[in-house]
Amino acid sequence: MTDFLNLLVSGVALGAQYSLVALGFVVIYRATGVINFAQGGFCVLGAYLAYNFHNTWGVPFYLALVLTALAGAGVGALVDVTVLRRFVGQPPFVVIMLTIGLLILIEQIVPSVWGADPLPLGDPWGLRTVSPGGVDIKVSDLWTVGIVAVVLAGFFAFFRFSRMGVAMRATAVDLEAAMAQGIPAHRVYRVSWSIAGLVAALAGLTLAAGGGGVRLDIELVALTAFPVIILGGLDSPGGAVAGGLLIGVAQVMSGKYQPEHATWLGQGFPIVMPYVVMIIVLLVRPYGLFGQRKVRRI
Amino acid sequence: MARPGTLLVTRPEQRLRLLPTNWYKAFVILLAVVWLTVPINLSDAWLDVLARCGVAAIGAIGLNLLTGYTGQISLAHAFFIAIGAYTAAWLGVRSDLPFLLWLPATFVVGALVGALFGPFALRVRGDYLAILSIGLLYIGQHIFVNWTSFTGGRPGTSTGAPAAIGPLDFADLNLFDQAYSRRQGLFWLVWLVVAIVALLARNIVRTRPGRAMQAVRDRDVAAEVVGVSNARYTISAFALSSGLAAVAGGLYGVVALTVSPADFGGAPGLLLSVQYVAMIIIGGIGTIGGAVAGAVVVVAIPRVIEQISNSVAIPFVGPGEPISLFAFNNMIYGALVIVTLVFEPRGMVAGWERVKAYWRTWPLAD
Amino acid sequence: MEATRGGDDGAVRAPAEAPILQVSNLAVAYNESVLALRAVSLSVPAGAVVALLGANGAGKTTLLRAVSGLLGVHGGTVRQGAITFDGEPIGQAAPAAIVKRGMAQVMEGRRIFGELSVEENLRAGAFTRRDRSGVRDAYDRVMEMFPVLAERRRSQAGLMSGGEQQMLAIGRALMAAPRLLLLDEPSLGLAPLVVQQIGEVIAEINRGGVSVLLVEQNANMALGLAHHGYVLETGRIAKSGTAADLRADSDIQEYYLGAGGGDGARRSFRDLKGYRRRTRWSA
Amino acid sequence: GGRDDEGSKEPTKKGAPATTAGFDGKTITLGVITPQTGIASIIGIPLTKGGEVFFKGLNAKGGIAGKYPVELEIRDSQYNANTAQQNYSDLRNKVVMIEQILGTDVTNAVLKQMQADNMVASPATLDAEWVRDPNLLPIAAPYQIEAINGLSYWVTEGGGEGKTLCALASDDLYGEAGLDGVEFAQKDLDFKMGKVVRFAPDTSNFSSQVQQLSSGCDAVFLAALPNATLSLMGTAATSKLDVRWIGLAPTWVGLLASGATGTYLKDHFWLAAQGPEWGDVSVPGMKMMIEDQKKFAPDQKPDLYFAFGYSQAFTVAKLLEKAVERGDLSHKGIMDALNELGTVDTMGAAGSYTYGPPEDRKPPEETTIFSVDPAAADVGFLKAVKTNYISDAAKKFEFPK
Amino acid sequence: MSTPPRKPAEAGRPLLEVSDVTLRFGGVSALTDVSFDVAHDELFAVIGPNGAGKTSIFNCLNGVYHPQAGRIRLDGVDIMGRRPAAIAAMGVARTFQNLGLFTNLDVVENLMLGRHHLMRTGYFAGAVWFGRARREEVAHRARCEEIVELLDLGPYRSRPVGLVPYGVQKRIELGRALAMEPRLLLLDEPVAGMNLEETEDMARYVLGARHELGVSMVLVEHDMHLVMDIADRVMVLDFGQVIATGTPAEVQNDPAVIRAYLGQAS
Ligand SMILES: Nc1ncnc2c1ncn2[C@@H]1O[C@H](COP(=O)(O)OP(=O)(O)OP(=O)(O)O)[C@@H](O)[C@H]1O
Ligand SMILES: Nc1ncnc2c1ncn2[C@@H]1O[C@H](COP(=O)(O)OP(=O)(O)OP(=O)(O)O)[C@@H](O)[C@H]1O
Ligand SMILES: [Mg+2]
Ligand SMILES: [Mg+2]
Repeated sequence: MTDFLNLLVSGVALGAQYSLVALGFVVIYRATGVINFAQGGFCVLGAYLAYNFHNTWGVPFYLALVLTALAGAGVGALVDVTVLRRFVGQPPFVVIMLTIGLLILIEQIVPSVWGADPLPLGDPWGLRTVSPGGVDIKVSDLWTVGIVAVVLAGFFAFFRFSRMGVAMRATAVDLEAAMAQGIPAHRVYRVSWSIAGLVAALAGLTLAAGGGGVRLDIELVALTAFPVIILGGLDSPGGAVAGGLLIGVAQVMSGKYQPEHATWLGQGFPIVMPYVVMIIVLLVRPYGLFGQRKVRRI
Repeated sequence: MARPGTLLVTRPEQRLRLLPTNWYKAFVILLAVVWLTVPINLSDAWLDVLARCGVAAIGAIGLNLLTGYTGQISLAHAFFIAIGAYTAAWLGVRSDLPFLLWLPATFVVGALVGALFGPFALRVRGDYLAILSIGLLYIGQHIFVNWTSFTGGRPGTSTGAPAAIGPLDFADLNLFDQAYSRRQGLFWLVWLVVAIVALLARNIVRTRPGRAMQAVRDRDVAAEVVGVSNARYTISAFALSSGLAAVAGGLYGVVALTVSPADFGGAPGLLLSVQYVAMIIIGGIGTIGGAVAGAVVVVAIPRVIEQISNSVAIPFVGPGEPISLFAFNNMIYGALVIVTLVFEPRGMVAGWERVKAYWRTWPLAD
Repeated sequence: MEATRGGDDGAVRAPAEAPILQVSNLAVAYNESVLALRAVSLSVPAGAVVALLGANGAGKTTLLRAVSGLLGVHGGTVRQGAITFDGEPIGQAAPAAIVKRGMAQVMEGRRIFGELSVEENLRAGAFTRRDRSGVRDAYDRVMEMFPVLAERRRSQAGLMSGGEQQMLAIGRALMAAPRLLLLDEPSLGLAPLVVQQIGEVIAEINRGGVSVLLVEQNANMALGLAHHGYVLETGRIAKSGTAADLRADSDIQEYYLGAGGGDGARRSFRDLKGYRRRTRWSA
Repeated sequence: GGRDDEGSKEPTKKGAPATTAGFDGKTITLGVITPQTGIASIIGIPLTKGGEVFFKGLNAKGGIAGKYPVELEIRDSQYNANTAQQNYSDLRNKVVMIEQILGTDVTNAVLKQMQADNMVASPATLDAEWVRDPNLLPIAAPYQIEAINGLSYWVTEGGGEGKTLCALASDDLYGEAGLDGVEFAQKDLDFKMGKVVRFAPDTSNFSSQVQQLSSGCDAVFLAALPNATLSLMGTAATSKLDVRWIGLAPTWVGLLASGATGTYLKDHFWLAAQGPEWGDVSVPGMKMMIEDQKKFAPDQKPDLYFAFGYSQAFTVAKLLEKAVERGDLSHKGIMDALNELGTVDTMGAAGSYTYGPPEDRKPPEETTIFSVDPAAADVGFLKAVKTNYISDAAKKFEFPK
Repeated sequence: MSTPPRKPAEAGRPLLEVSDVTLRFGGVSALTDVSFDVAHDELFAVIGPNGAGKTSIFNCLNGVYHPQAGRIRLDGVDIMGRRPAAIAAMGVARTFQNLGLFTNLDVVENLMLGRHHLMRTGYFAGAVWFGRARREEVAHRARCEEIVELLDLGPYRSRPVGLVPYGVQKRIELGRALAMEPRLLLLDEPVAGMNLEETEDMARYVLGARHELGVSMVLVEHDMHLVMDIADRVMVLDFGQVIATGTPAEVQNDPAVIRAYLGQAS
């Protein structure tokens, strides 16, 4: 039983990391209708920035956490101002390609600045655990879950109460009509890229914390987040979190139980598993668990 | 502004010419001459790059039929390329079928597998479909790794299938007492196939099935209402596109001699698929010529950058400098993608049209 | 429908002198090649309703795009001329900035946000406003004006019928509490009763001091509401004058109102077969 | 152009070798196909550096046979099979041989073409199946041997006798090679076999695997790559998994020694790898390397891959010397030289490898067992517990013909 | 002045029979027990307030919506549950209230798509070009050119239709529907956004098509002058229910219709 609970806890922790990455995708998608392939790059950049704040410049960790988030937002805004704003109104395809170009750039800039070797983040959480009722929970995971909760709450408040919330969605649906309502598309995009950058930086930091290390392959988590965002629904923050948790838990569970009970599924099945779950869910609900159906009326 | 030539059009047939003006005819003749002479004048290394460009061009034409013309976004192209490569290994290498049999058979197998995926596209749309198709890459990798009898598992399998058309063996070409290298021969072969595929694709898109695909892209419900079956054209576009991907895969096998899941599955597969998307976007979405041009650029540019940066000194770049030459090459590549899009978001073909329009209206343009 | 008010009707505020919108000598080209407007001048006096008539493709929508700063989205550019709003040039301003200064529009083709609910559409319309109570009042008024919308507050706007969407588009523009309202065929696809109602709404808004530039194919309604009118023909202003003048114009009657302008003399659509149109007034 | 300008002009017997692809009569050019960017560059960069440093040292002494300096043409494979093939096409007429190629998939991808070209390459991967490949010049003990030595050390000197061994291996050729070794060792050594867990190479969360190993294992054999090991050891340390880890060389990365993971590894981890402890100048091969490193790459931190690259270059130089001696630096000439090469002694750095005709080749059998010391930055946190250890079991291992 | 409305053809069964069609979306009843017939060669109009369900009827007729109950027959054949493409192939064409053109294609290509179901070229023949594909292209293009001529679309013929003015797009829609050579033509607000002159043009095209091709039509329109002038019979819907059916004159004077839809004007 504790085995199972332990697995569940690790699954939730993994899921929380996925969720955080996925939330970054969701903002951009909601505002621009674009899947941001550079999101993983932003995460990596966030992790390295955290390293700089804490290790190189000696900022206390929790302050570094805040600064990293802000710096992440700055990176998002910078990318928007330098490149993306030229693409307001271009078809999503082009912007997606652009984010791929950005990813290629970030992938090269990071090792050029920090080197290719993994670096220690030096977070106070480390491998510390708490063990309520015999279940080991990593402190860093608790923090990750906490950060996810805060970000999610922030998202809800933002989309519910801020004018920007509606403005973002309106912009994504019909840019021209949104501009005609006085919605400043440039600002909407800048805000959403900043938020995406902020969330990504936090995601990068949590991925590097807890002994993971600041390393280039943090970027790969973004790949795993693809099924997560689709599963929850591309435009749904709640869905991102639900999808993240679902996939996290399913992956950890299948890692343990598939080799024991379903060997016929072949070696390395847990890696494929998120995609299998995703495909099954999509066949039942083509817009994910919480995604909004595209309106099509004639 | 209408082109002066079109003013003289009097019968509908005249609008249907593939090469409406003498300029086009001259251009095609020029291409043929280039095709014939390039292998004589380029090094084997570049011929290899160009053969890969040609392989990519076939795949990109396929993807453009699906994405550019039918509006279905797929990132599973690498998967279908893999299907082609493995099928070619099976039919061409292990069963030793001749080129003129195994290549079309590869198309058929790819098309069948693609058609199986088509129904997913009817249910799941747009970006959701794109990511669903990534799932296919991972599941594909899983299959390729585990189904060892067909794929050779992780180490992969030999794919040097026969490349002879009748007495002409392009892998070992001897013509008029002159021997040509494998890479020369393969250049001729691959680009011959590119030309044929491009012509067939061009014909498809300008006739009934092609129009139907575009109708589905522009407005699927309306298409259905005017009598264009969404299901039929979406599925057949998938079949067509994956069939061509498979042909590309088969030829890739001939060029590469060996394939393994490391070429196509999971993350490398995603990278490859993304490259194909890059080809059609950078070349020009919804045009056959754009797909070919995009393929050449996307495949060859990294090599060109490599050659250039190897021979010029760049500040801050190189051994002992902050930026390694290799990182720099990739940065340039990324920057080129971005700059191209900034300059011409609709791709090279659109840029070309713009240049043409400029010259046509030249005395008037300001 | 019957024209209820004219320019000389006492019920409508007399337009003040200074134009709120002034378009002078405007030329617009699309894609650097198609000239859609050539030397168009037009002005909307503060507090006035100005009607803009014209055949399909005359350039009416283009003119509104130029005024609201949305030309760029369509690959259009202003080749020459100037546009001033409230005396200040707005030729280079961003659409959002223009709306913020007090201009709202009903766009051609409705362009409601299909995936948003009716309520969210209206909230988006009020984006530039900060006064919460004002927004709430405007919201209540729209709901009162179009009870259908109130019924379907939470449903996705894109699923509603064409006419319902048109009502939403109008409601959304009203949420911005503009000083100048641009209407691109507001009566499009609306039932006769609703068209009548829209006419009343426009008049009422105008009484509240809002200037209106009205593009309409329903010339009867448009000239009934307007003080001034312009007729656009292949990118040029072909005619202009007070609404009463225009209604009396024989060309206008022929092409927009139905021969004679009155009800009795209207040609039946059944008898068109042999009918030969008079040559156009413009070159 | 266009023709394969392969094939040297008239092999001059025993005289100066004729000019050929990659040899202009003065300088010998070698190719390198290795990840210089991307995630795998953690390995590729130091590996290449090691080779470069060796050749700088050699060139300072005049070069191969004292007269032919060596140049490296480095191509970035990005660890991608497709790119590597193009790298190879680019290099094949510019180089005498491939001095280093990294990655099993990458090597597989170009092997066919190399056969067609008679090209020789030295893979930086320790797969046993390559021992008998006529086109390849592997160095050091293959993974199987590393595994057998590691386990043998555990059983004979590490208190593992009669205990249960589990295994955690990445689901690829490398993992398979490791497990081959485990299987072989099991026949010869006194330990019980517990669970064998395999994981997909891109796994990033190891909680389920760690939990599977949490009962019934005294030791766990590990075949993973650095990024996986990082995640894995974090989880293992958090779960306080009390087992003895025995990892193959590629599991290691310096970051493992930092923080709480380091503390855990200090007590729980042995690394079975080739070569002596960094800076152990009592071993002549290491002494030579350290001297060159101080001279040509003073900033280089202790690094297993650097040392490997250095030894690899050392071996390649021996092959080239043989080829020069035979007077033929053509691709075919190098193949022939490889068949005649005989034993290359790396002076303790990576064992003695007997080359020659494929069927007679015999890899070295020595493996060094390292333990982790988080305080010992000067040796790259790896202390040799047993240097160049050869187990009896390893001697019995037969390589597939 | 106006010719008397044409009598619905007595002989034989009607072309279209709609009986007791009911359509619901969640809680919203879009149509409740709607029944009507359209005779061969008849021009049948459907009017009603916004949201009454007019477009929904069209959507049911060509298979876009699937009513929960009722029956729809075309020439005696039950077409309920068939796919839109199949119904189109049976000769039902339509124009869309919100425009359903293929925006990136030019005018002729749009019209050619109307002829899709009349052509046979498949992928293979298309790819080969010589033979059937070429023959069909030539023949059908010629027909489309006639329609271009008829509807005065010449000036726009090779522009992507997304860039032509709204009113012209409506004309292209009509053209595409005519290109389908339908038996039954469904027109959804064909003159919305047109001035009087253009409305007259459109009326001429519609009446001309009816005369020359003998198509039956169902017309949905808010322009009462047009409806009352050219329709043979009119059905009035309100909240998804039929509140009146009859000749224009009958309907125009029906108090329920005036209250729900027309108002005092007209
Ligand atoms: N995006 C565009 N690109 C190119 N040409 C355009 C574009 N939009 C409009 N045009 C052209 O500009 C001219 C004016 O079009 P506009 O839409 O302004 O007409 P309109 O008066 O609003 O017509 P309607 O009554 O049909 O709405 C037309 O000839 C049209 O083809
Ligand atoms: N797909 C749908 N989902 C939900 N509700 C729908 C859908 N289609 C139609 N409706 C509803 O059914 C009712 C009838 O709509 P319909 O479009 O048929 O009206 P209409 O008579 O054509 O109106 P208009 O004159 O405004 O075009 C409307 O209230 C509409 O909101
Ligand atoms: Mg307009
Ligand atoms: Mg309708």
